[in-house]
Amino acid sequence: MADLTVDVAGLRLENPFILASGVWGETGATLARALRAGAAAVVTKSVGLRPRPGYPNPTIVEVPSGLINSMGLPNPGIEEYGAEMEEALRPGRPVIGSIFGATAGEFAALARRMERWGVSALELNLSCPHAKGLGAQLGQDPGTTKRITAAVKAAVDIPVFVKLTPTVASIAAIGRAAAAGGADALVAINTLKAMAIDLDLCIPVLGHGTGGYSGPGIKPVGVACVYELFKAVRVPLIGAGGVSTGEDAAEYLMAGATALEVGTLVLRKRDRTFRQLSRELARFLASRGHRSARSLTGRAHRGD
Amino acid sequence: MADLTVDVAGLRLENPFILASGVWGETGATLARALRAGAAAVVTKSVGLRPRPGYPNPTIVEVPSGLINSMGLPNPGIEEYGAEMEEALRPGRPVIGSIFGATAGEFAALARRMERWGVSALELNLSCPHAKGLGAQLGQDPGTTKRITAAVKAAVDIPVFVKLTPTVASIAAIGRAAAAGGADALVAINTLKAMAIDLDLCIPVLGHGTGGYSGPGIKPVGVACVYELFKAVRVPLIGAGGVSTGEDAAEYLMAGATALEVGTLVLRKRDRTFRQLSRELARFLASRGHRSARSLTGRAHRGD
Amino acid sequence: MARRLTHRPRIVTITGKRAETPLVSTLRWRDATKARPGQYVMVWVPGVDEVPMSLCDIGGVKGIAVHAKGEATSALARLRAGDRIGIRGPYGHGFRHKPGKCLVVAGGTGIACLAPLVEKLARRWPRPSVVVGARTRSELLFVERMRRTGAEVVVTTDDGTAGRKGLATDAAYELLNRNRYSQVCSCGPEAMMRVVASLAQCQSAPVQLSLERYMKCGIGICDSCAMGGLHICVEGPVMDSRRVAGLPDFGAFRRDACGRKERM
Amino acid sequence: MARRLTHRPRIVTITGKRAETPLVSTLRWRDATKARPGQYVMVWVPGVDEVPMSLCDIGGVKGIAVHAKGEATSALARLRAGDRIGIRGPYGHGFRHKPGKCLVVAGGTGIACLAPLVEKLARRWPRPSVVVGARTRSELLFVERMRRTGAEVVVTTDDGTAGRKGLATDAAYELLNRNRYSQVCSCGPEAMMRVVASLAQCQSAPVQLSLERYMKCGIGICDSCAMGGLHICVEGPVMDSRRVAGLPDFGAFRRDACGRKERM
Ligand SMILES: Cc1cc2nc3c(=O)[nH]c(=O)nc-3n(C[C@H](O)[C@H](O)[C@H](O)COP(=O)(O)OP(=O)(O)OC[C@H]3O[C@@H](n4cnc5c(N)ncnc54)[C@H](O)[C@@H]3O)c2cc1C
Ligand SMILES: Cc1cc2nc3c(=O)[nH]c(=O)nc-3n(C[C@H](O)[C@H](O)[C@H](O)COP(=O)(O)OP(=O)(O)OC[C@H]3O[C@@H](n4cnc5c(N)ncnc54)[C@H](O)[C@@H]3O)c2cc1C
Ligand SMILES: Cc1cc2nc3c(=O)[nH]c(=O)nc-3n(C[C@H](O)[C@H](O)[C@H](O)COP(=O)(O)O)c2cc1C
Ligand SMILES: Cc1cc2nc3c(=O)[nH]c(=O)nc-3n(C[C@H](O)[C@H](O)[C@H](O)COP(=O)(O)O)c2cc1C
Ligand code: FES
Ligand code: FES
Repeated sequence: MADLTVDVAGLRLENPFILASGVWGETGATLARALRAGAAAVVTKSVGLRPRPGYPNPTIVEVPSGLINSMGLPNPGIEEYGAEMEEALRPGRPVIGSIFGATAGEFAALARRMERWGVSALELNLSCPHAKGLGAQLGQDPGTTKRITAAVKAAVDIPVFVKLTPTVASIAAIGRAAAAGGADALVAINTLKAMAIDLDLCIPVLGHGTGGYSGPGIKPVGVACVYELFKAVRVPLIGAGGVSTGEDAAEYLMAGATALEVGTLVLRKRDRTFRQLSRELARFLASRGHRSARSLTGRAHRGD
Repeated sequence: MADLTVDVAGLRLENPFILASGVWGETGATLARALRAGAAAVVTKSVGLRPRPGYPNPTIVEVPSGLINSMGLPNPGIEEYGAEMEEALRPGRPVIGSIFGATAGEFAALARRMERWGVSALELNLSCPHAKGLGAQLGQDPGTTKRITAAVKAAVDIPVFVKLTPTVASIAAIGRAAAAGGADALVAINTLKAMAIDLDLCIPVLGHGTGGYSGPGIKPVGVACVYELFKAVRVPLIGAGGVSTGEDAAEYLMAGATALEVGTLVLRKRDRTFRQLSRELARFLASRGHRSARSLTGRAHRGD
Repeated sequence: MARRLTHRPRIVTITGKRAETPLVSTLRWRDATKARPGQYVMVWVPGVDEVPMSLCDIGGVKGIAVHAKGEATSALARLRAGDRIGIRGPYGHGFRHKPGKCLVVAGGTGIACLAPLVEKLARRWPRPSVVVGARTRSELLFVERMRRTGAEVVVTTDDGTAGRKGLATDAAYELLNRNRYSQVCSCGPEAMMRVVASLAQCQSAPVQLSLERYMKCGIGICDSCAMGGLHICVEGPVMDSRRVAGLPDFGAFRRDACGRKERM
Repeated sequence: MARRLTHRPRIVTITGKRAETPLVSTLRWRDATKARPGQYVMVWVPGVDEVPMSLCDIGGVKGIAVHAKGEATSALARLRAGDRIGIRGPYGHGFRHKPGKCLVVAGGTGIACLAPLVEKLARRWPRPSVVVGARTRSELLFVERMRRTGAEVVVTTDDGTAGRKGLATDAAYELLNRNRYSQVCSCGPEAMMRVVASLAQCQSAPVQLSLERYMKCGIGICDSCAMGGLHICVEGPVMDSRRVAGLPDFGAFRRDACGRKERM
């Protein structure tokens, strides 16, 4: 059987599949459930300094090729999240702490707290497409990206991942800035800004108007981003966006990813998500004579 | 029967459906075919100063929710295109000339030529996602967008449309720049940068590597862009991206569009594309008691 | 023309509106979707909010019983026939009904999700027993509706203004002593359901409880309704009491829109 | 696991390769897709190009006859059994065959797309007539294969090194005078096909011609193969001669990769 283990910036993972931030991640018990269901690691919901209720419902709407969500970064605040982390850590697998803030100082403070709560790595949300002054609005600027990354790196000893938005002129430029700031890995992509309008009521379905588009429809964009980042930087990449089958995972790996984050698929597959992906990827590797998931990383660049 | 006529920057259209650039548009006879098949207007293939063969094949690959193309702006050059225009103009409906160049001067020269060939309006391609130093690489910068738009406006008397890329931090900022340059209408969106990798050969399918993603999978992104532009500028908007049914068209209209460009749908519907869209939109309008397509424009903003 | 998407609100027009109690009104609309007793829908009040509501009618006409307590429910209660709302669902697990005599214990608006179950059960023998409890006479909901089913209906009010004075659990205790039940179904405050579940243990009848938690997505991904790693929106709202009993939050904690835990 | 996409190359392994003439080799692969005589595929030579090729074998083993003339075709001709290529299609309209006697006129590699048709036609009565023309003996393709079908085969070479000296159209003229044909099918240089079409007019037999134009997408959207508003990739490559005759470019102009018109 093909070897599925991978290593991302020192994190040894049993398989390349990580639960993406914001799905199943508001409570520690659900994170633990994902780990027990075969996720090699999980990313917490993005957590900020203070409790935040998020945007008004509806916060989710289906489109033919995915979902649009405008959760609006609801979270209980970093202090309360400590209790969730206790539960999340119980299965003994890596938990990655996602954080968001408005300034480099906020990010550093959150990072220190998350480190104390026991996460194995941090993920900086510089990419949420619908929160004013947060997320993508920071991560669209190379200077800000570098500054925040450097501030967090200086504040903690654990690896720091930076999660990028595809809604920029050049994701390679942002990736280089994050790498220059000391990022240990880059995660691409967060959701694309999108919207759905109700045709009977003639108003946007989501309470917030626009939201973030995830699921199968964004995979071609995510693969291109990972491919471009692989050419631009020398840090490991975590692919995300529409991973729904082992073959999708293989495509991201070939583009340059070392591991994958998976979100929207959990809607359809629930607890089967991660074991099924591992099984499918293993079957893919075996059928094509590849010995390991690792060996696929960046394969599509061989001819460059 | 509901009134489908619309007016875009002085162009009176029998229905809101326009053939998008690059689909069926390399030759004048095919543009005429689209007009005879019910398109209210057509946009030519993007034409440059000199003949250009485009990128190596494969230049097109299907994905589950659309197509990725890397045609690479093939065109016979503006001089030869005059002969095509003669044929395109035969049905007597508006032909919109799409042009691309590397500098404001090139755009102005092309615009003058297109005007001489008899187009009713110009569309500036500041948005092709895969051509170096052209298209999106210009349209991602507000200053360049404004400068090129202004140069073309100064060169011609016909309306000037600017076609925008969604691959920017803020499409509203680019839209405002185009409007400040004098754009008479904005077209949103061009394709999203994307890619597909062959899982057997472990190489990108497209000869050029990355390409532009079109079709149903990009509609939620296009609708959000039109919605944001409607809030940002006071010029008419032409929606594009994944329009496949009359309901899709209605959604774009409600978001703020006055007319629609349609590309990828032509793959499946051929000559039926435009009449079917008109029929479906008319049926939608009638079923919801709307009197005209026009009356839908911007409806989703009423509650703002 | 386009394919119907499961997780997208479909717009329906309210065909009927009735004030059932000073605080509770029912809204009804035509809707051919299949539903089981105990399932809920996400109700979009345009421009206001989208909130979970149990279906109190599950046939070709669907209905909800709205207890106006905040912005969304008050907006819902202000709607009239002809107004439009958006509906996603029915979602979640409803009540499974097995052959045999059933005890139904409802507290407050809890009767809303139990009413369709009683109507279903009462069509066959043996007739079910139904406890309808409320704080006071004016808050009693669906008592006539329950009587019409032919079920044995026991009404309780905390203040004795109607039926028996006392708690619904008191009546449940007596019924459990008097009859043999092959299952117990309950919906109401968690403190009440906790008692119902422990009372029923002596008869070793399986107990199904309908839970309420803060819901956003309704489809098991946002985690806002999570209790001990289970999503009430998908794995509930109706759950077996043995499963519920293992959840430390049951009867003790709930979460707010931020995901903060708060004492009930 | 994922659904097969129609317009995405599927990777096949070449199972057989044969040099048919000094310039033409055939490549074969196993492929269960349904195909009709006259259809073509888009052949992806990884790292090089993707080019249209008529199918010269349309059964469970598919084949193409490659005339090496440029980068892509030379790369194809260098491939060997075991090598992999990508295939999209079969695409386009093939030959419709009606009952009755058929005249088939092939010039050069044009016989590649006609061979499967002849094999199909020869299985029933009346036997078809086939003209196989080439400039010289060494460039003659599939003559033996055509003879084996039982069809009446007439070979012509421009220089008389094999068969009749002269043009394929000369032989076609004689056959048309000698026999009554209910249809004529032809593939080869457009100048030749133009003559075939006008010769056949006297018999008022419908004529089907297989055209070649510069193709990129193969699916009727990029417009690079357009002729008078028709897409040869979709509405062709096989078309009725009456339709073709109306196209001003036929036999006169073609377009290059830029879409520039050039004299043939
Ligand atoms: C499965 C389920 C079925 C329900 N069935 C009914 C019913 O049949 N009839 C009925 O009147 N009520 C029902 N509710 C409760 C109803 O959803 C809330 O009362 C309503 O959402 C309150 O919204 P508001 O804006 O009016 O009040 P707010 O002022 O916003 O809040 C009032 C209280 O309602 C709770 N609440 C607010 N929003 C939500 C939400 N999105 N999800 C859950 N709780 C929320 C809050 O915790 C708060 O304590 C049900 C809830 C669930 C989870
Ligand atoms: C429907 C159809 C069926 C064909 N069937 C066969 C066949 O069975 N056997 C065979 O050997 N050839 C066939 N061809 C022609 C073949 O596609 C071209 O010879 C080939 O593409 C040349 O590529 P190259 O790189 O080798 O040559 P290049 O050096 O690139 O060009 C040589 C010539 O081929 C033409 N050509 C180049 N690329 C294309 C293209 N993408 N589409 C069409 N023409 C092109 C050019 O106009 C040029 O004149 C067919 C073409 C079409 C349209
Ligand atoms: C409901 C929902 C909530 C999300 N919340 C967050 C979040 O809090 N922080 C974040 O970085 N990404 C968030 N995301 C984005 C995902 O982590 C992921 O990047 C994206 O959904 C693409 O992956 P997918 O297509 O597998 O879902 C959220 C996605 C969804 C669907
Ligand atoms: C094959 C193809 C070629 C295209 N070429 C051009 C082009 O030359 N210029 C341009 O502005 N847009 C071009 N586009 C983009 C379309 O005009 C349109 O903006 C995009 O495809 C989104 O619309 P759709 O989803 O309806 O196809 C092309 C699209 C396709 C599919
Ligand atoms: S409401 Fe989102 S997971 Fe239950
Ligand atoms: S090859 Fe693209 S339209 Fe025919």
